[in-house]
Amino acid sequence: MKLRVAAAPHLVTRESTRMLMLDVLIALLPTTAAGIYLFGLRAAWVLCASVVAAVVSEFLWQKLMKRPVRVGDLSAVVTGLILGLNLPSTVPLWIPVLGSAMAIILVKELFGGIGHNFMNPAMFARAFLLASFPARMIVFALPERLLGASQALSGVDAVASATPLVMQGNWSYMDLLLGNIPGTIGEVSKIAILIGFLYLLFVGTIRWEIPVLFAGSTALLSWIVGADPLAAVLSGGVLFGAVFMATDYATSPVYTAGKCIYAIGCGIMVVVIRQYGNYPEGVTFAILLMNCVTPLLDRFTVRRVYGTVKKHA
Amino acid sequence: MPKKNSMRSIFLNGVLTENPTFRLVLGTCPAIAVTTNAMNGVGMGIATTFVLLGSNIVISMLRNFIPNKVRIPAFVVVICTFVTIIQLMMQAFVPALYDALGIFLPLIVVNCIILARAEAFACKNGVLASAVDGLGMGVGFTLALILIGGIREVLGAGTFLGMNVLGAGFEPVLLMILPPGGFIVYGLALGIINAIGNRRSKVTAAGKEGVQA
Amino acid sequence: MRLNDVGIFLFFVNCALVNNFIFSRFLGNCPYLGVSNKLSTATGMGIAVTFVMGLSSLFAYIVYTYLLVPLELQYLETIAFILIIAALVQFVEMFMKKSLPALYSALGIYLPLITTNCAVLGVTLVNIKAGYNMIESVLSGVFGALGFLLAIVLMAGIRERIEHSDIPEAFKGFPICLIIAGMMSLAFFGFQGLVK
Amino acid sequence: MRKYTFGGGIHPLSDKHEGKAPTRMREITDFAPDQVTIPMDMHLGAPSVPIVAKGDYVKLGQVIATAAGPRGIPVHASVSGTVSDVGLRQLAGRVPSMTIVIDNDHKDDWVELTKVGGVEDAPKDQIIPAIQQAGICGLGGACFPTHAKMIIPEGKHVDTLIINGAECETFLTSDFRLMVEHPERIIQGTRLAMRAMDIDRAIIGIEDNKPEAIEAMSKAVHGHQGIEVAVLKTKYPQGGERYIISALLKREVPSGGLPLDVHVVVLNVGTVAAISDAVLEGSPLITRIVTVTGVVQNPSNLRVRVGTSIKDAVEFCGGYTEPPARIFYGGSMTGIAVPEDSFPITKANNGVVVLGEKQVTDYKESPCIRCGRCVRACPTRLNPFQIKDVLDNMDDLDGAEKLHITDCCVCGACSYVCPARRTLSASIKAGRDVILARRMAK
Repeated sequence: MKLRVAAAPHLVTRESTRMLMLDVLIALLPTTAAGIYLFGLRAAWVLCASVVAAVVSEFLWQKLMKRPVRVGDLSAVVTGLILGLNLPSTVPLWIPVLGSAMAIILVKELFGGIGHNFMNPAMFARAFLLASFPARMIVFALPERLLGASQALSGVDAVASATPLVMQGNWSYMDLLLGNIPGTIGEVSKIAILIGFLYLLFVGTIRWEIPVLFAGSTALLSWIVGADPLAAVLSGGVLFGAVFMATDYATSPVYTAGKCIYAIGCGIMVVVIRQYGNYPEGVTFAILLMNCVTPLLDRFTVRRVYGTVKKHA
Repeated sequence: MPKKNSMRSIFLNGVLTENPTFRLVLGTCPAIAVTTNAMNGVGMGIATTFVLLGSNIVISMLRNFIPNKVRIPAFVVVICTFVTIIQLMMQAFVPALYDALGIFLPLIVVNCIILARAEAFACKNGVLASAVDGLGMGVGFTLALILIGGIREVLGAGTFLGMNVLGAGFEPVLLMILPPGGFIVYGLALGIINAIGNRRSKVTAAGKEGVQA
Repeated sequence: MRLNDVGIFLFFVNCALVNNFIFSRFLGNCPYLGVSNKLSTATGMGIAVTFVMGLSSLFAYIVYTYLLVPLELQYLETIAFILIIAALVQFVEMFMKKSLPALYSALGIYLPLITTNCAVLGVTLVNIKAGYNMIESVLSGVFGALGFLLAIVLMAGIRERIEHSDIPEAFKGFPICLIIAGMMSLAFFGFQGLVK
Repeated sequence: MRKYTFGGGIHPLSDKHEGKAPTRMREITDFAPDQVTIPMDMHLGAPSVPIVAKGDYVKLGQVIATAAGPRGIPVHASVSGTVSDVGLRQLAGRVPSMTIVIDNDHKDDWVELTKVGGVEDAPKDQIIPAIQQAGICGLGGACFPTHAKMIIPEGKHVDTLIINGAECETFLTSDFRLMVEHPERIIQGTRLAMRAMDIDRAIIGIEDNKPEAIEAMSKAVHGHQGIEVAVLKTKYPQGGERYIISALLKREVPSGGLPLDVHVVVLNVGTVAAISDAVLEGSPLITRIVTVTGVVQNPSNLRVRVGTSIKDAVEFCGGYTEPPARIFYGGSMTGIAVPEDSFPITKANNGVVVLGEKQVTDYKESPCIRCGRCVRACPTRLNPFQIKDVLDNMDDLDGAEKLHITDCCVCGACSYVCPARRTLSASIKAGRDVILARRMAK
C-alpha cells in the first residue's frame, strides 16, 4: 500500500483557471455569434486574426523567454476574442494582429503573465489602436443583416457611419437592444451580452456588483446630465465593457467595497468622457483609468479581520 | 587623477558604460519630452552637451576656489549661465528648434546629469579630463535621444530626420509620437539594453571564471 | 486658459488631469520614477512637492513681475527662478524643522530632492509663458502638484502590487516603471478635451 | 425558522452531500479490536505519563497514564488485557509519541466505577474534577482538555454555553448519529456543564442539512429550561469555535483571545455526552464515535475503543474496495493524512476517510489569477492570496504578520476554492507556525 501524505484540504473544487476562462468564452458565444451574423464573414476574420495572434504571441514569448507555456489556460484566447469584439468589422486584419500582440506581450507577459497585469490587456490594446489609428478605429459598418423586424435602417446608407453615440436618437430601443446599429463587432447586440452576463452569474464566474453598478451609475449620471439613461446604457460599449472587461479578475479590485467604488468610478468616467471629452465613447478609457486606481482600492478597502479592531491603513 | 592616455576611457565611459540615459537613467524628462523626432533629439542633445562641456570646464577651473558649503548653489549658477547662453543663441539662430524644445531648454538647469557630473567629476578632476567627461556624457545623451527619437519618429511618422523611410504603404503608429509612446519606447529600449548588458556581463563573468579555472 | 473663463473646477481639471505634469508635460519624471516604490514615500513626496510648488509659483510671479520686468531682465528668469526655488526649499526646511517637527520628520527628506525636480522650475516657467496673474499662478502650481501627487500615488500603488511579479530581469526597475507610466498616460487620454 | 450563519465560508462537496451520504443513515456500531495502541499525547498540552509496564494486566477503564500537571488528563485502558509494549513510535505528530499497546482479552473486565451523582444532584464542585479524571478532551477534533476549558478564571464571566453540533466538515456523520441516537445524553451533559460553570443559557447549534438531528434534539430539550436548539445554515467552517460564536451570538472572539473573552464556552456534542457518562456513571473516556468512509466496503459509524488501528476499523467495515491512495483523520477540509493504516484512532479523531487514486487531488500550482475566491471564502476576512504571495516571494514574515497571518484558523477554505490549485492554506499554516514559534521564543 502506497499512501501519499499531503496537507489538507484533500479534495478541492473542480473549478480551474482553464474552466473559468472557458466559461467566459461560452458567455461570449452569443455575442460572437450575433456579431458575425450582423456584420458578416468579415467580422469572423477579424475575430480569428485577433485570437490567433494573441495565442501565438503568448506561445512565442513563453518559448523565447524559456517560461512554462501556459497557452492551455485559454486566457490568451479570451483576451484575443475580447479585443476582436472591441474592433469595428471594417479594420484591416493587421490591426487585430498588432493589437493582440501588444496586449499579450506588453501588458500581460512583460508584467509576469496571467494575473500579474495591472491593466486590462484588451482594453489597453483598444486604446492603443484608437490613439494610433483613429481613422481606422472609428469607422463602423452598419450591420449587413438585421436581427428582428426593424425599419430603422431603411433608407440609411449602409456603408459606414460614426458611432451610434454621435447619432443618438435615430435608433429605437429595440434596435439598440438587438444590435441593429453600427458599432464594434461585440458591443452592438445587448441581448447577446445580457445572455452572456446571466450565464456568468449563473456559473459564478463573476459577481454582480461591477456590471450592475457600472451600468447603473452610467444610467443615473446620464439622467442627471440630461441624457436618456436607457439609451446611454444600451448604446456604445457600456454593457459589453461592464460585463466582460471591467470584471477582469486581475485588473479589478478583490474586495466587494472596492468593486463597488471601481464600478461607480467607471460609470462616472464614461459619462464624463461622453459628455465633455474628446472621444465619442468613454468605456475604454474609463476602465483603463479605474484599472490604475485598482491597486489603491485594494489597499484601502481591506476588510476588518475577524476579531480585530479596524485600523487605518 | 586620471592619466592622459585614459582620456579615451573617460569619453567612452560617458558614451557607453555610464550612458546618462540608459545606464544612469538621469535626465529622463527631456528623453521623453523632446524625442518625438530624431531632429529634436539632436538639438536637445547638442544644447545639453554644450552646457555640460561649459559647466564642467568652468567648475573644474574654479574647483579650488569655491567653498565646499556653497558649492551646489555655485554650480547651479554656473550651469544656469550656460543654459541662458545656449537659450539666447538658439533663439537667435535656430528659432524653429528653439520653439520645438520649449521650456525643456531652460529646464536643462535641473537636468540631473549636469549637476551630477559637476558634483561627481568636475569638482574633483582637472580641466581637460572634465571637458572630456562633459563631452562624453553629452555625446552619450545625444546618441540616446537620437535613438529614442529615431524609433519614435520612424514608427510614429514613418520618417527619419524628416525623410520618408518606410514607404507610402506604412501606416504610422500615431501613439508613438504621443506621450505614451515616449514612455513605452524609452522603457522598452532601456529594458532591451539592460538585457544585452546583462548577457554581456554574464559572458565576461563566465570568461573570467574560465580563465581562473 | 484663464481662471475667470472656466471657473476653478475646470481650472483644476486642466492643471491636474488634462495637462498632468507627468503624463502630458513630462516634468518631474525623476522623483516620479525614483520615489514611487512605496506608497508612503510617494505620498510624502507628493505633498512636499505640492507645498513647494505653490510657494515657488507665488514668489516666482512676484520676482518676475516686480523685479525682472521693471529692470528688463526677463532673460534672467531661469537663473532667478532656480535661485528662488533653492532658497525657498532651504527656508521651508528650516522653518519646518523649527516649528513643525512632526511634518518635518515626515516630509523633510524629500525637500532637498525637490530643488532638482524639474516640475517645480517647470511650473514657474509655464506660468510666465501662459501669462497667469498671481492667483492663477499659485493655483496652477498647487493643482499641477496635486496632479503629480495623483500620478505618483497611483504609480506607487501599482508598483507595490507588481513587487512580487515575475517580470523579466532586464525590465525590473526603471524600464517597467516607464512602461507603466506609458500605459497610465494612455489611460489619461480619457481626460482629453474635458476643458476646451 | 431563523437560521444563523457567519460571513465568508464555502460549501465544500455540496454536489455530493458534503460526502456524508454513505454514512448518515448508518447507526452507530460497537467495535473492539484485538489490540489497541494508545498514544499519551492525544490531547493538547503536556503528554500523560505512563504508569504501567510491559506485561502488566490492565482492566477496562483502568488508569494507565496519569495527568501531567493540573491542565493534563489521565489515559485509561480502552480494553482489558495485557500491556504488550510501552514505547515511542512515530505517529501523525511532529515528534514520536509515547504509546501503550494493550492486547485485548475481549473480557471487558471493568474497573470499579464510582458515580458522582445525578444530573441535578451531582455536587457542583465535583463535576469538573470528574471530567478531568475521566480523561475527557474536546471530541470535535482539537482535543483540548475539557476541564481546563471549564475552569473559568477569576474575573471572567460566562453567560452562554454553546454546544457545537454543526459538524460542518465533509464526510463526517459521527456527531450527527450521536445527536439522532442519544439526544438525552447530550442534554444531560449540557445540563451538568451548565451547573458546573454556573451558566443559565445553552444553545445547541446544528446545521440545517441535519433535519433529523434538529428534530431529535428539539424533542429532547423540551422541558429543559435555558437550553435551546438553533439552526445554522450549512456552510463550512460553521463548526469552527470562533465562527459558531459569531453566527449564534454576533460576538467576535478577539484576535489572539479565547471564547471566554466574549463570555462564551463552546463544547462539542460528543464532549458533553462524554461528560454525562463521566458524571452519571463514572465511566472514563475509552470509546469514541468515528465515521469510517470513502473507498471502504460498508461505510459506517463505529463506536471504537480509543487506540483501535485504522486498519482494524476498516476491516471491520468490510475492507478497502480499491487500493487506498490517501487516508486521513477527520474530514477532507482539515483532515490529517497518515502514511500507513496501522495508525491508531485517538480521542481526537472523529472520522477516517479513505480515498482512492482517482479522488486524490494533487496540487499542480499555477499562477494566481486574482479571482478573489479565497478572499470571499476566508471566514476570518484575510487575503490568502496576498499572504501567500508575500511568503512565497520573500519569506517576508513581518509582511505576513501585518496581513494578520496569525489569525488564520487553517480551515482550508481558500485552498478548496482556488481554481489555480495554489496551496494557500498549507503555505499560510507553515508561515503562521514559524511566526508563532518566533513569538514564543521572544
